[in-house]
Amino acid sequence: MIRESQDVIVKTLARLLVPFIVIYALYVVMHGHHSPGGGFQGGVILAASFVLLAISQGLDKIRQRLSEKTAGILSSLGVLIYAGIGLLCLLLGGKYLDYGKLSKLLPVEPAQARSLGILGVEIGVALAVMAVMCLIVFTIFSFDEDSGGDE
Amino acid sequence: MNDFVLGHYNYWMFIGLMMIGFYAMMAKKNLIKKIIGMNIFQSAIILFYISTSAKRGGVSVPILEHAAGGHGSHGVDVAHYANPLPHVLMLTAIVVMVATLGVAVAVTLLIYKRYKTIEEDEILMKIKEGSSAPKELVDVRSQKDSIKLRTNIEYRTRNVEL
Amino acid sequence: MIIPFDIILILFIFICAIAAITVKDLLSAVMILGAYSFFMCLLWTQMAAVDVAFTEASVSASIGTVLLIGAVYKTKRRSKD
Amino acid sequence: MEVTLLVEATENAFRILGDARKHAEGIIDSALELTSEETRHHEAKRIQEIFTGAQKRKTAFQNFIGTAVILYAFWVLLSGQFDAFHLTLGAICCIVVAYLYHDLLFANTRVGDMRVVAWRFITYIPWLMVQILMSNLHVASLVLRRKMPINPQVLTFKTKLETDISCVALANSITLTPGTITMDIRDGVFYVHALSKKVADELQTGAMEDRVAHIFMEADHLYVQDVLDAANIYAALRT
Amino acid sequence: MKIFSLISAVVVGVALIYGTMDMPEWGDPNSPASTHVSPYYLEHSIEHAATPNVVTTVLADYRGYDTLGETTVIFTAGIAVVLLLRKRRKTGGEDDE
Repeated sequence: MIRESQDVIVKTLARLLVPFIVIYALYVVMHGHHSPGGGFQGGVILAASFVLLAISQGLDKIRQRLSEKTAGILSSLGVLIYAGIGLLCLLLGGKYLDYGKLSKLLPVEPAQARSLGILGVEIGVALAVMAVMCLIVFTIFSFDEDSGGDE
Repeated sequence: MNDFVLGHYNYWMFIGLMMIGFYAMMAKKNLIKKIIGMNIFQSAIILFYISTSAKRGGVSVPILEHAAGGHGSHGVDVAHYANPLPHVLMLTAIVVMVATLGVAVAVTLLIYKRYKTIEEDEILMKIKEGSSAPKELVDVRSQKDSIKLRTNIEYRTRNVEL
Repeated sequence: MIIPFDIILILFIFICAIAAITVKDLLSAVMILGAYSFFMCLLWTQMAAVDVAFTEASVSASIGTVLLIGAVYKTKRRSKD
Repeated sequence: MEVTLLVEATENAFRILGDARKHAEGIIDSALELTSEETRHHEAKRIQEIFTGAQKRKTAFQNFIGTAVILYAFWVLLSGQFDAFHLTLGAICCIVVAYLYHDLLFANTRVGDMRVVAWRFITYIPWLMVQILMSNLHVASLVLRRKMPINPQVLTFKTKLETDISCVALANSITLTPGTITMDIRDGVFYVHALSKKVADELQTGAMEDRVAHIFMEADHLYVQDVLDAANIYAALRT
Repeated sequence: MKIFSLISAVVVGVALIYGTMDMPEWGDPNSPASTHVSPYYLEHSIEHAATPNVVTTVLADYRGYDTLGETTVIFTAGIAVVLLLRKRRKTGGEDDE
């Protein structure tokens, strides 16, 4: 169980830094085409922002932002986005995960459609990784209190 | 000979790190030390794969220049970029590494909760004694047979803990 | 590529790996493992694998360290060997 | 410098005092017309609200807009690609993040002073640089001497700063300056480790603290408190 | 026990060193790993997917199945950790305590 930090410096600087960390993580996810990065890295940086908030504000406050139930839903939603894009390509007449066929839906040529498909897949991966990493960290850090509390 | 040693130095590195990790996984009694050894082992394997992708002589990262310049597949000089395939394989391997690390830590926490120690020899001793198990959990029939007792306790433990 | 830099990095990597498995304080061992991950990440940048280096820096050195710190925090800090 | 600051602050104070007096008179006059105790109590509350208006927190929507704008600037700085697709992506991301985290960036700030704070902070940085340079030279001269005449000590002082952010700015300024390190802040008391007598004395003069207070308008805040007290006394005298 | 571990680690290391005798040298541009499929990826990445970062293209497009399975592995790991560590609150009841 992580309690709220008593140190005013840690609290204030975490409060100021977290929105920028989140924006940086989203930048990493969205610009995976042009620079190093992608779903895995961005998702893990997002999870790290939640860990920083948990260190500074305590785990209970973080549960109001991202409860474990929401994290579970988000992780399965991420995998579902990935598989769903693949299935969409299947329905549009291509092979599974053949994003070129998305150009029937979107007003772009097939190469651009593949690029957009990659972006959607990366977002799904980022959601899944973020939720799973948060879930693992929160579960491990609240282990004793969770299971030993009412015995 | 000198050429051989210098030309293969990535393999020596990977073998050395792998031996360190392997030794830690086998010889160290502490479970967290074992997890650390596993981590080093995995990084060594990843290092091996990445080093096969490197090319001599000023290669660039596998991000193509003149990105927006249309369909210029002819302008790409393959020898000028590092091999992207091992990068992809190892990128996924790193994330799987952390996932396995999470599961390993979870199992370690369960073991600690059950036996109050993370030293392997003490755990084995406690399993042999059967002393740490609460009385009602130990099946009376298999008191004498320690192997049976052990499986039984583990089975019971799973029942209780999970 | 740059041989002296490579040699220094390899030296640090080996020192960190050996220290991580010999130190008896588990928290120190975990932190040394984080340092090991960062040196590894530098080495991979040296080998033009920026994506892998970025992944290692964000995944293994941050979340892995957090997970291991959680394990040490929930169990014992001292190790017998 | 100090004198001009003082004059400026005093002028501000007098202006605020005048405004406050006008408000107070109007409200109290209207309150006197309504004789019931209930309404008088209500009017007293309104006086309080007017005087504390300068310290009123920003609303959630203002926070949201401010956070989104700052984050979007950060996004453009990172991205460096100015086609419509990436800019739209950035806008969507910034709006989502600002919606989720609008309570983090602007906690404990007062209405309408962000620009002033930013400007004063920018002008504070060169001064801090000069301080850092000076104490760098001092510490270097200390440790390069053969006898190393250092005199480590821990000094504690109570700060007059009130908000978290100004405490953090002061603590980090102290830590950035070589020779002094903030070890802890507990209930407004700073525990600072100083390397020698000279840096400790410099810190004790409180110049840095005054400047940080000036940045975050803590001094103005004190004047508002004074005006509030004066108005209370005035109201008490009138009734 | 420690001696045994050390010996086996060294034996494995020697076996690996014997195995690396035939491996290509470090940074050989004509090694088998660099000549088989990766030139295709490098040459056609922009043409097929309009993405300069070849690693992203291979990760999410050419080898999308791989990444899908890998995301599933992470998801499974998360579920495994939660199932291992979280206590059941509603079901079970008495015989759990």
